[in-house]
Amino acid sequence: MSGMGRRFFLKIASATGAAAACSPSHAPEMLVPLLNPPENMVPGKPLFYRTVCRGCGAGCGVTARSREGRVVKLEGSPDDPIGGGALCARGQAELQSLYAPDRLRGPLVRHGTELVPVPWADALAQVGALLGKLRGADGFVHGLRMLSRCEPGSTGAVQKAFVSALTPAAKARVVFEPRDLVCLRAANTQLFGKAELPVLDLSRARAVVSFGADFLETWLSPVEQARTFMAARSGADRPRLTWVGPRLSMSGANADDWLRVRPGDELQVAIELLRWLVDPANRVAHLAPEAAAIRAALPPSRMPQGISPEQIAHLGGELSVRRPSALLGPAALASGGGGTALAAAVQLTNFVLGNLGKTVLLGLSSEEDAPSAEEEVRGLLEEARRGEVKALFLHRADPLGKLPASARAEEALRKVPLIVWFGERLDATARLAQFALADHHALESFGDLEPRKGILELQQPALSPLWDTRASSQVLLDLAATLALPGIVDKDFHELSKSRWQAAAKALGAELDSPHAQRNVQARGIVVGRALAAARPLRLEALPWFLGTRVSPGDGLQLVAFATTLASADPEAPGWLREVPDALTGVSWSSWAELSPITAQRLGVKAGNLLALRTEEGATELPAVINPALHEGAVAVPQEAPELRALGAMGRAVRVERTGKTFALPLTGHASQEGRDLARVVPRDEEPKHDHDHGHKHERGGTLVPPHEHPKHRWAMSIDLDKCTGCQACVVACYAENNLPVVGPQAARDGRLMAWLRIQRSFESISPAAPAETRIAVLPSLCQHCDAAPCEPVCPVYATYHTPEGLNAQVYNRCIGTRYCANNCPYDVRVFNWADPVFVEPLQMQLNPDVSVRSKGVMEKCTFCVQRIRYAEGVARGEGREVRDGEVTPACVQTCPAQALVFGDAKDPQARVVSQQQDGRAYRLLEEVNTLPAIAYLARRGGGEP
Amino acid sequence: MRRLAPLALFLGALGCQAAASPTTAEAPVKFSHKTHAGENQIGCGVCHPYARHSPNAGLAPASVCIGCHKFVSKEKPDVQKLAAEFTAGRPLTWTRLNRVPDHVFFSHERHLAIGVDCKACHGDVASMAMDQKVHELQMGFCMDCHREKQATIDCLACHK
Amino acid sequence: MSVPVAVAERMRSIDKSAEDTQQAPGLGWGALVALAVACIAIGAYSWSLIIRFGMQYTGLNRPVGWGVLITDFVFWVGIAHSGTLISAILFLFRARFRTAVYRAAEAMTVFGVMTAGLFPIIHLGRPWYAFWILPYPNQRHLQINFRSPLVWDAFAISTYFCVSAMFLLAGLMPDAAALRDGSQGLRRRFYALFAMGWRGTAEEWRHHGRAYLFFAAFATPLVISVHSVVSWDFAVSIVPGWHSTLFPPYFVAGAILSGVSMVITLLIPIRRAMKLEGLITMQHLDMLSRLVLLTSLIVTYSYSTEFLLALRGGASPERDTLLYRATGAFWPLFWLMVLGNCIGPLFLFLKRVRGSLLGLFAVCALVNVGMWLERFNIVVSSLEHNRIPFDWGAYHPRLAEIGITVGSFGWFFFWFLLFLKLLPSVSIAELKEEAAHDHHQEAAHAA
Amino acid sequence: MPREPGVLAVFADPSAAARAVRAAHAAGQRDVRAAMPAPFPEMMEAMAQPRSLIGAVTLCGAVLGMCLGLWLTIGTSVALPISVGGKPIVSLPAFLVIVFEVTVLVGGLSNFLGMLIGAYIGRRKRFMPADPRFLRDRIGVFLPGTSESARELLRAAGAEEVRDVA
Repeated sequence: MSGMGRRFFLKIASATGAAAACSPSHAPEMLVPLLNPPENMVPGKPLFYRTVCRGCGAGCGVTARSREGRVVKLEGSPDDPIGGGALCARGQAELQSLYAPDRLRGPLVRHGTELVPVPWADALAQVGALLGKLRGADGFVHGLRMLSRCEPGSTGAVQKAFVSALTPAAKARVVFEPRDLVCLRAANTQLFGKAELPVLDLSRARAVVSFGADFLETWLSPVEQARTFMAARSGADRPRLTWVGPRLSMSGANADDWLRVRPGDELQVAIELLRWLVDPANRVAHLAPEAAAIRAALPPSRMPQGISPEQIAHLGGELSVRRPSALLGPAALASGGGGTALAAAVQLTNFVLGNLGKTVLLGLSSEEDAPSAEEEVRGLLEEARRGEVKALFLHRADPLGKLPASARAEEALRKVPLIVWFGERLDATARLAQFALADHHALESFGDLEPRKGILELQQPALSPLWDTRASSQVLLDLAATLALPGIVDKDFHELSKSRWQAAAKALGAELDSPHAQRNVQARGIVVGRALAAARPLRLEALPWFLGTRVSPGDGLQLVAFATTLASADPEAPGWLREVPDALTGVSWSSWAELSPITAQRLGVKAGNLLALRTEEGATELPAVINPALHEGAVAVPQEAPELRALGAMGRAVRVERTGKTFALPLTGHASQEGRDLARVVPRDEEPKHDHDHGHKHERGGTLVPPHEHPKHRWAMSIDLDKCTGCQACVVACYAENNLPVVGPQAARDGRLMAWLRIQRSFESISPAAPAETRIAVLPSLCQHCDAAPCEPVCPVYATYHTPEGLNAQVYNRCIGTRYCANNCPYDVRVFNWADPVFVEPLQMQLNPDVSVRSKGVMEKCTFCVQRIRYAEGVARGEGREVRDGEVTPACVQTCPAQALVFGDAKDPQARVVSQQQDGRAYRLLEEVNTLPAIAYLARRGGGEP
Repeated sequence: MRRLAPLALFLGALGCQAAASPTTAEAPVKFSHKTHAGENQIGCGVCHPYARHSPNAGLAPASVCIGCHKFVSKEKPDVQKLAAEFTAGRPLTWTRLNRVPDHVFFSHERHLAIGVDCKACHGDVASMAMDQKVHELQMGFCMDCHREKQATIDCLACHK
Repeated sequence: MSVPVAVAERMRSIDKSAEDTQQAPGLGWGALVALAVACIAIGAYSWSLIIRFGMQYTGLNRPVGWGVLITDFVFWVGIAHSGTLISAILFLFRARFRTAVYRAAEAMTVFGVMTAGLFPIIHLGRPWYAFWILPYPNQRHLQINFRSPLVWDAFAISTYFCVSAMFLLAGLMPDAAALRDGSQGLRRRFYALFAMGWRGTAEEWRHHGRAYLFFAAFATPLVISVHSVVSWDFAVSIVPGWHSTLFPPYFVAGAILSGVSMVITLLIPIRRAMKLEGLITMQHLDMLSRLVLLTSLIVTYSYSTEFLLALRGGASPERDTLLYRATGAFWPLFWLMVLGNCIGPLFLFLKRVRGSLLGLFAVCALVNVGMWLERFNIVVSSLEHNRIPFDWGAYHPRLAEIGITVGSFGWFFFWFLLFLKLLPSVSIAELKEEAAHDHHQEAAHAA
Repeated sequence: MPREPGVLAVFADPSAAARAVRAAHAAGQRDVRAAMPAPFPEMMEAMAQPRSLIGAVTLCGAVLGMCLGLWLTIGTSVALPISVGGKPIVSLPAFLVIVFEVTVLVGGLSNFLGMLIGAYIGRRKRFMPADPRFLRDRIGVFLPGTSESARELLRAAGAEEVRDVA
């Protein structure tokens, strides 16, 4: 990447930025050839780089598609066993954080109250000098601390070396992961003596019980879990999913049963379930020998409110026969004794049922850089408050912004004389720092990562840095050099990380002798070795410790903090995640508080009313949203909501009052499908068997004119509603691939979101009598590419028509914007450009050069990613062969973690999509209007019987 | 229908299909295709390296020019200017002569692959001392050829 | 020699009253024109906003792609329907009450179409490409889609405009000639323009008579076709609440209803302001009001059929949509429409109401409101509740749309006011013919 | 227009004028010309003119329009065959709407032009002295060729005034 300087990108950016698709620019264009052409970069052709996603801890492998030196799209790396080629919504959105307009463009230093730009040399010199001053005679900086996010790789290693070289104090470096599953770690420590998280293999699970763990969307390693679980689900013996908790998350929406309990009662359910299982009277076979001991330690029985012994027995019976199973929990933000106890109960049940080592694997989570316990973080702040912390290094850690207000982080941090902060975008904490040192984005930096045992991921830059940033580890190495720190020899972080990953790779049995072999590893970006789950003995002495803890939830409303797939509520999240509405509630661009219909009625609250929430920790105001899938004892707030900090952790008692004010909530999507049976469910027993006519039934539906020919291909798709989790990864992928503009909250309120593909959620069988019966159906809705498309004949200028390959084409530059097509589309999938799109510099660098940027006044819609079809066809033509099945994948299909979407050529009898469309569950949307769509939906199956 | 070409052109212009672009380009240095492609028989691919395997033809990087002009006709003032700019690390800026609107996805690769001659669209550059635009690269121009050669006239072939 | 003079007397008095309408305009007229121009300015500014910043200045959204602008379009096309109907069909039926009123009605038609024709352009996302909807040879080898009802519209509306305009001009020729010879200077040249060299010779009358007959013969099916085509904009689609074979007759009746009511609402003040009571008599108005009553009954029938068809036979999107139309967000508008189009006209059964200018005016004004609302309800409520409940949405007009609507009224009345002052708003020649006829009747009686 | 000599009579009453015309015809004067503010039925009757040929013109126009419409719709659809909504390239039912409109349009135009041209030729070919009154309240009857009998005849019919036109 020698020839490519920052200017080079900006140049190309400005060229692309000028892309006003539908009206050619009249000014004569200038051509600026490169001085030296960068090798292997061909303008107009994509380059692919392998690296790793740092969006969350899961560490999915990523393929970054780059055009003219700018990354335009992220996709999962097929070689990666974790992501398995898929990527979640947040992974997709990493791209927008790379091009975030408010990213730091260079280092800043405090000047009075301001943070002002400063050259790197000066910044380093000043930090060095200040550290020098703080250094005692022993060469140590007593009271130097470091707070960093989890860095299981070279970065972490450098930080540790740096800190330990500067201070003798143990635990001087604290790993700050506010979203970490602390309870699960704590429970594992108690029961099995190791602070670790399990790795799940749900493909073998025949029953899954989740105690509020949003495992298909946000919990632990969601992409992997969605894939494995849905793989199992599509099998003959469909595993049952039971959801235990006060609120259906999107994972809960996929459950077959819902044990609807008061917040906090999950623990009680877990204990009663455990009791039932270990009770000899129920004769559960093949239990762990410790069962008797556990039974002895169990507290006296107390049925949780609203749960009958029969339900427990039913669930217990199911688990006793459906082996192996997997019990998951608790939710991410469940903290305190209750959470840990629940986690322990869950793990204990897994142990008793022998799930450990089969579906719930211990001993695989990376031992490197495990997140510190909550106490350590609070301890650090306490030290600071006492003024014992002299210098604090922060690496992508924002205690001020992420910890509850009760932690009084600000007060503590203000006491610290020297704060050096590393990160990309100024956060709350950075605003208190003396030095804010701009770090590379993950896609700009080298590094290595061991997300779990047996897997080594290489972090490799997919483009050269956009701004004047530096890798934080490099900065630390430079500082070490200036301070002549003992024991730190490396000068260059790239070299260091290289030697480290090569060593690690060798350990994993990778073959690295020749440069060629090395290049192969780098090209794959990942090394997978063998790692076996460890069998862990149960520490019986731990039983009384947690079975003793009793939590009795109060009777009033309780706070439930839940994780959302997207981040509508997070003001720091990239535009895509804020704009795409939360699948369950339909809210975008705002945080909110959910009430059950019953509670809302009791308080006389309507959606959009501003509520005053008060806990013993503090108070805040949030707009109300009515959620039929919520227990009346709960008030649910998304964990990304900044307002949550004031209220404190989960399980707090909340007082809710109306403020009388209303808030214009950007809320989209009607709650019910009004009995129109769009998202269908087939009860398991009635499930029709494979019949090969069914797929074509609709084509026999009478048409006046003979169906037209598709000479070569007829592109088609199938969507399995039994697999779709509603995670919206496809939606964000579509935004990224097709240059969809982010239009903001007002447009959302006006109903003018630009999404081509939407997850249509509907609450079913809502009755105040039986709220536990509430079910959620999701229906991915995109252009159906009909054979007899109603939108086509009404266009006066042929701007939309049926291509020979069966696509419903939209020619933007021919469209004059009558909007008749949109009116006449029975599926409402056509999107109109109400205004010219705005891509704030440098976001326009993300635009896909293969897709027109649409101007105001034209209609647009899903194209089945025709540009990707053309690309695949081009590749095939180049190799002188036909396009293979599965070679063409629209962005949505490519990124679907659950692999619910299948795309292919309906004229190829071997194609997967054909067999899918002929499945017994296949049906077309709105068959009565006889539009002969190219998309077949596979009805969701009712739960299997135990 | 085509007999009404003047009217068509007028309305075409109204429809702003004709981007008002220059018909001859003033170059930063006096570059002559006549000398290079004509007299010295340098193939197009030498200076337009990507044409055969990419949608974009690409334009000679200064390094390529220098590659020859290190030795060839160093005395010419324009060559010296070029060398100066190159050593100063300043790229030359050329005026674009042939362009299609941003909503047109033309691929040099595809057209060269089926043996379309560069002349067909760019005219006989080998005989041009001063570059000039030979064809208004408008949709009609493409359509004529596509119809003639029975190539696809599916809109999505060029518009995405 | 008393008898012949009397005939001449009558003719002269007709000329006289016609010329009186052409006297220098008063202050009131000037004020009205100024008001109209102001409205046009408002409309123009509103449109400029939409052109510059896109449709975001309207209240439209997903799923409601059409709103007030299309409502206005259909409304004005409807207004444009009375003229040719009164003129052509009544001419074929030899209905004598037509004579006094048809000129004003025809003018209304022409200006109505001129107004309606603007809206399909205004509501485009990219109005500067509106001409793409016309078939013209272009270097891009592109054609237009003759299957699209919008293309049918373009053809129907422009045809209707041309034919109505020619019909109006044909009728104007003799009258303009008559006024031409009575005036001097600029005015004379202006009339000469419309007279097209008319001299009143038997030769000319010979051709004129035939031509006029054929115009009537053409215009009659045209009137029916134009609003049928407009109705197909909706009926050809598959939107619940639009997709109905009932629409063409339903819309034509509605158009005539709105058109005739508009004629009455305009004639009542005009005959007062221009002292035409002698020519446009109560009997004329009475006839027109019967027409209103008739068409209103047809419209009422259509409404009920529409609902009955949707309501019988179980749950269906159509049913939901129509129920929503009657009970949903816009229920007051729906019932106001029923009041205006169905209940109000029933009062015309009473001779007292038909006889009183005030009553007549009130009923017809209410019909005008009702007919606008009818189109609004059809366009908006159907789109708000389309087939996918997830997308059920709401539409609220924004200032720009209202501004453009106001502008359209300004535009219409601007031309109409000019017409009143510059051209005879009654058919002089035909009135003379009648005068002679009446006179001989009376003479016969006398004898 | 070529002035012709003749006798011009001015009538105030259509029936009187009609009487004059009939009398002239009876007297073997086939070529009678008249001008009047409105087409008074008895007058037009008395004139007994041949029926206008406009009908034929208009019919031709209409037929031409129909062909034009068919050519336009079918021709363009075949020239750029684009498949929309699974409908055939030549979807006649839809095209008929256009065909009808174009038929009426061209028919109407030819009708209008036919009338103008007819009237123009009428004025050109058959001289009739101009007089503003003939457009307002008087009927003029003109007999080409001056003869005493003609004057007599007109006076007898009840003309207000009779004068020779040289």
